[in-house]
Amino acid sequence: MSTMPIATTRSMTGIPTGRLAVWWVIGSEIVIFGGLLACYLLLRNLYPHWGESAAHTSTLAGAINTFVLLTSSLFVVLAHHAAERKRHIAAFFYLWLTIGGGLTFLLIKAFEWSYEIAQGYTITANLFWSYYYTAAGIHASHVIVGMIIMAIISFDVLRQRNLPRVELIGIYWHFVDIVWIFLFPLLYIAK
Amino acid sequence: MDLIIEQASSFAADIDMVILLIAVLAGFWFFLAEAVLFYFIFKFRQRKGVKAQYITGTRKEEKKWLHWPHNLIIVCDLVIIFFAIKVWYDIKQDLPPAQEVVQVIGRQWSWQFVHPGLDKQLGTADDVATVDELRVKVGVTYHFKLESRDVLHSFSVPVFRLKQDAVPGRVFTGWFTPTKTGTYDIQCAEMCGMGHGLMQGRLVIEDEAAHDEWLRNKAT
Amino acid sequence: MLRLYVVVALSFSLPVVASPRQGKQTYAFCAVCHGERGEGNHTVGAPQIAGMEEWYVREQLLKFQQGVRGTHPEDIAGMRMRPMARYLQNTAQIEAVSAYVAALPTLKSTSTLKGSWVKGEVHYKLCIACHGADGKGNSQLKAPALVGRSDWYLLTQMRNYKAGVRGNDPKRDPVGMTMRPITMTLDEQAMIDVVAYISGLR
Amino acid sequence: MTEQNFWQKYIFSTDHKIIGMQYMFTGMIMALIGGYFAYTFRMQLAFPGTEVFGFGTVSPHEYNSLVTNHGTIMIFWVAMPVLLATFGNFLIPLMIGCDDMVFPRLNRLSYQVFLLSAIVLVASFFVAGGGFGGAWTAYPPLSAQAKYNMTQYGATLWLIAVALEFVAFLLGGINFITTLMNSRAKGMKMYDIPIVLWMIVLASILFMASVGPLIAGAIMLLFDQTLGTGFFDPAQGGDPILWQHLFWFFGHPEVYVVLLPAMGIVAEIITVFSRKKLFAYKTVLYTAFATGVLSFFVWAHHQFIAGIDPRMANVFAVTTLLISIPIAEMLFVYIATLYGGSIRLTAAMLFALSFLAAFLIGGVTGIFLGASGADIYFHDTYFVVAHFHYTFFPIAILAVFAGLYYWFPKMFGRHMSETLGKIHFWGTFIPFNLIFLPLFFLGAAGQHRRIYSYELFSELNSADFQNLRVLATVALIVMLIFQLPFLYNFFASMLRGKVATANPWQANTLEWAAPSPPPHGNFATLPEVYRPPYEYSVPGRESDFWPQHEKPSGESKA
Amino acid sequence: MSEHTSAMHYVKIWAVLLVLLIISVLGPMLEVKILTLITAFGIAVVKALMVAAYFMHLNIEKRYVWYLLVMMLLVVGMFFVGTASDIMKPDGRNWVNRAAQDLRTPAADVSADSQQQAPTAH
Repeated sequence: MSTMPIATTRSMTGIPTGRLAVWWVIGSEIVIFGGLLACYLLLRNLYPHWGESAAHTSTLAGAINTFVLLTSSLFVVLAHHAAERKRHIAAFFYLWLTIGGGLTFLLIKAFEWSYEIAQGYTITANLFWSYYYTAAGIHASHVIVGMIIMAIISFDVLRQRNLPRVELIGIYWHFVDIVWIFLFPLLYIAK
Repeated sequence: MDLIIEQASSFAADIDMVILLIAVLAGFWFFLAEAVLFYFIFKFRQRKGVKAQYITGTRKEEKKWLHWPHNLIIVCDLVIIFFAIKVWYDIKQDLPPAQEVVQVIGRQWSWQFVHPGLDKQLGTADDVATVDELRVKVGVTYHFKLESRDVLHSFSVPVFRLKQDAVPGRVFTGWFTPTKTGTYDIQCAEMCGMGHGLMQGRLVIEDEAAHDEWLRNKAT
Repeated sequence: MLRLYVVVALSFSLPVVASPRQGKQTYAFCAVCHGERGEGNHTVGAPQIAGMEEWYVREQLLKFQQGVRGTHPEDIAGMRMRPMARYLQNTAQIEAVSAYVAALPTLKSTSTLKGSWVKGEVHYKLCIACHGADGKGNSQLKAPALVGRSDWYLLTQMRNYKAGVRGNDPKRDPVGMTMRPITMTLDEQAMIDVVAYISGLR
Repeated sequence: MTEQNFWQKYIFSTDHKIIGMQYMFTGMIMALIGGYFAYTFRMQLAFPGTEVFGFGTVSPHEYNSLVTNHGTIMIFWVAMPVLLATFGNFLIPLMIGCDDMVFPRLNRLSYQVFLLSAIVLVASFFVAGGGFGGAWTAYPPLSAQAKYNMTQYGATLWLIAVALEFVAFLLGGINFITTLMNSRAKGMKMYDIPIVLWMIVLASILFMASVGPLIAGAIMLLFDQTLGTGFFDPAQGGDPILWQHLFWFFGHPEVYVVLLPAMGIVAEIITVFSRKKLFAYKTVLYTAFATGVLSFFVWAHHQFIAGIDPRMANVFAVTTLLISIPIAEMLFVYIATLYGGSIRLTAAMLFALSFLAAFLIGGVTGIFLGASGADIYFHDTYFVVAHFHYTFFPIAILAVFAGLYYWFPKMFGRHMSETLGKIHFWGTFIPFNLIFLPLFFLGAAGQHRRIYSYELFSELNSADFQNLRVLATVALIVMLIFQLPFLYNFFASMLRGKVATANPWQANTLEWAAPSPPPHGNFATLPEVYRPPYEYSVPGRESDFWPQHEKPSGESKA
Repeated sequence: MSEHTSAMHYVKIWAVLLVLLIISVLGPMLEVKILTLITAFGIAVVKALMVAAYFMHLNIEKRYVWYLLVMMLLVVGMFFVGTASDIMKPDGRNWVNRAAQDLRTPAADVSADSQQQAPTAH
């Protein structure tokens, strides 16, 4: 079962197959997040008073989370850097730093959300909060998926197998980071 | 079209004209293409000793067989676009001034109509509200204010060639001028739940005297 | 063409006569809102109908069909019922479904309103003449049983009578007309109380 | 290759051919369900209120559910899996000359998600309240709130099933695109790729680009249903029209997602059976690209009267009519390909030609609906129903049958019976026209869609109209009966049919270079490509075909 | 592919990104509408491009990956443009979104008003 088909090793485009597929995954994710954020923007323009609701979000928590994700992005690119030089121990170490970054992100998110829910700003409070939780929730689910895949890959890396996959998960992780870079001003900063 | 279903509004004939125009233009291409298709199937059926020709379709004199129909279709399309948008503009976009206004409210699963009373003003005490029955005067230009109370409905009067969805939270304005008296169907054209297929209204077009008589009866 | 129609129609359809089987089949239409056991569904405004008297079901269906009920703009649930009733096209279907509903075992209605049972008993004196002290109704007087009906439904109908939404057509609904003056004497709280009293009747 | 047991070989296989078969058989089962639904509600329309054989009386609630799920099943669980996934999975590796898809396990996962979605959908018919009945477009607030649609669980399960199906096809699509881009045989350049592969991959790209907003929308609608949020509830500031945009932004490209593979299949078949080179290969590609791009600009013609701004409708009317140009040109190319050919009317070719003939009707009637002025009248009438059946039926049924008859020898190594195939063809094509031609007329007479019974509508309740409805229903039953020869032919030929050689149709493309049926790994030695795919009847050559993988023998062609 | 770049290179990019982040947080505190938009969204775009170019290595990736990603963004843009005339405005030619108009009046802000003011940080 584990023998790789010859098809996978071919590369007519000059991009390795795995990376090409990841680009297409990201392409399809762009339209998913793009569609959601387009809806949000349309209604945000219709309802200027959403700014009052947005004022209740914690810019500080959002900023810290941006920092955490940017830093984890740095770690994953360093992991890729190490993997390319076959320094698998370093790559493993950086991957787990990245996962730690993801965990920190989720923890901050959890505190932030529980505080907001305790304040009465639940997903049904009004439409702004619905979008807030939905957009951030879909993003958080991507963070979780990325962490799981990264954990699986990290053990492969430790056994010096599938080192190119570090780059693939890295690209995905950067994309998740970029989504957050846009969510942060949309949901937190714009009042 | 008017052979299948009556025309009872001022713009019904315009819509039928567009339909006829498309039927002629598109029908021409349709029959031409089908005729060529079947002729080719017949003409170039397999015969002993006759080998197929080698045509790449990349030389100029071959491509003209694509280019000419292509350009002609663009012309036909432009003609259709022009007339379609003109009719659309007259019916949906640019409303003539109203002589009277009726309110149409869609509900699961009935139509409610609010007619102006004898004072011809909507929103006064003598308004007449009915369910599943719309009464209008022939020859009078009406605006209708279309609303929905729950889900999407679509106010459709086939004899008027008129259709407009009702969306909860929104009010749509449209117009019609009845041109002949009679009793016709009003249908709901947007899936609105279990009773959608049974959501039927009646449209009564009558002359002014009969309409006023009906209003007077309702008032007492 | 016509012959084909007849042949196919015969092979796929059953003769149209009232039968228990037809009642059950027809009731499948009703069950979507009123429930398999006739228990009703408050969210869609469908009252509990299990065990309703056969004559009453038949009359109300006919009233819905003829537009005596369910044509007032304020009667939202009635307007949902009307197209459904109109779909029953022959008397056999109406007979069958009325019998089926009447044969459904009566259910205890759950109470959704808080009213004073004691005050309700006072007001209920108005109702006794027709609906009986036990609330079992009187078919001679065309007064339906009140026990076993949903309390929110009873309240809505009393409000409807009072506001002229139901029973304001002297020609086609003389029976409904008799309810109107009685409900006129009750205010909102009194109606809730009397419904509470009815819910307590066995 | 190690010996595999039944489960490894057929159920949890990673082989692209087996996965293609799995999609095909799942699609066939779903098609039977969808056909049964069609039969049931057509019977109700022809003989309102009577007991339908095999179902019982149809209540309005059940009727809506049947109509909704017929549409959903036929598009998402029949057309998509059979056209995209079956032919895509089966053909892509074979036609580009490699041993498998690039991600075999992702491929298996894609099918498993798809199977799960089908199971969820079927389960939704049996929960309390019954299957979802708010039309396949699922417009809120009807679809969002149980107090309106009365199918609390059915609506949610339906939505989850559709969302899972999208995920399955995203996974599959990534696989298709990557495989075609990266794993072509040596020497196969851009313009050496068979049209059908171009079409399947273009369709996958279209699907991927258009489905995103709807996936986001589906999550929003799911929250509306289950959590009580107000994304599409006007009372809370949401907007029902937003869903319509989200839906049709996907819904219209979706038409081309299934159309393009069907066009591709037909291109393969008419070139082989008329022994002709495809007329203007590049033009077909350009028109396909143009269709794909334009399909993102036309979606709101589904909403002309749904409450969009009338000024915006003008823009969409223009783009909609423009999209007729590439489609018409594509059909002209196919007809021109027949010119000067030597046409063999096999069952596959009959289906392919009937696709052209029938799709022309579908295309032409679309102009009535795209022209905004005429659409005011035709919108949501049976004219629309007849129109899209004249597009979807050729796409999902005629083209699929053409493909099955054509590739059956490659799939199973045996031939199907041509006689039964021709019986099946005429028994499908003639009743198909008899079903839907009357519906054009009824639609023009103002008969609306999704109506449970026309007995309440005095204008539509005439005996003549009722006869037309009966005619359509009877034709449907005849057509369903004529699928029995096909099913017999299909399964009997699989076991006992005439054994097929590697290249029974004398075709050029690479899949015919592999043995029939191809073993795991497909080719003994992976082929190389020397020429474009449609070099039939090249002058100066003895045989009238010239396979892509045949080494040039020194002599130069003219 | 990034053999010639050292780890320090990535750290530098990261430092620039952090500076941008701080600006985007501080920008809105000036309470100037235009400045908020520029600092918040302009910097978001710059940050995204930097991450894409240097961390995802799009700067040395094949050209058509850019085309692919930009195509997807254009598709979203098309959706936004086609939808805007209906959703983004409370009224239009011959229609009024009355529900939206009601909500746009400040008094109708559903829940937040009844709540006490939440602090912006915790």
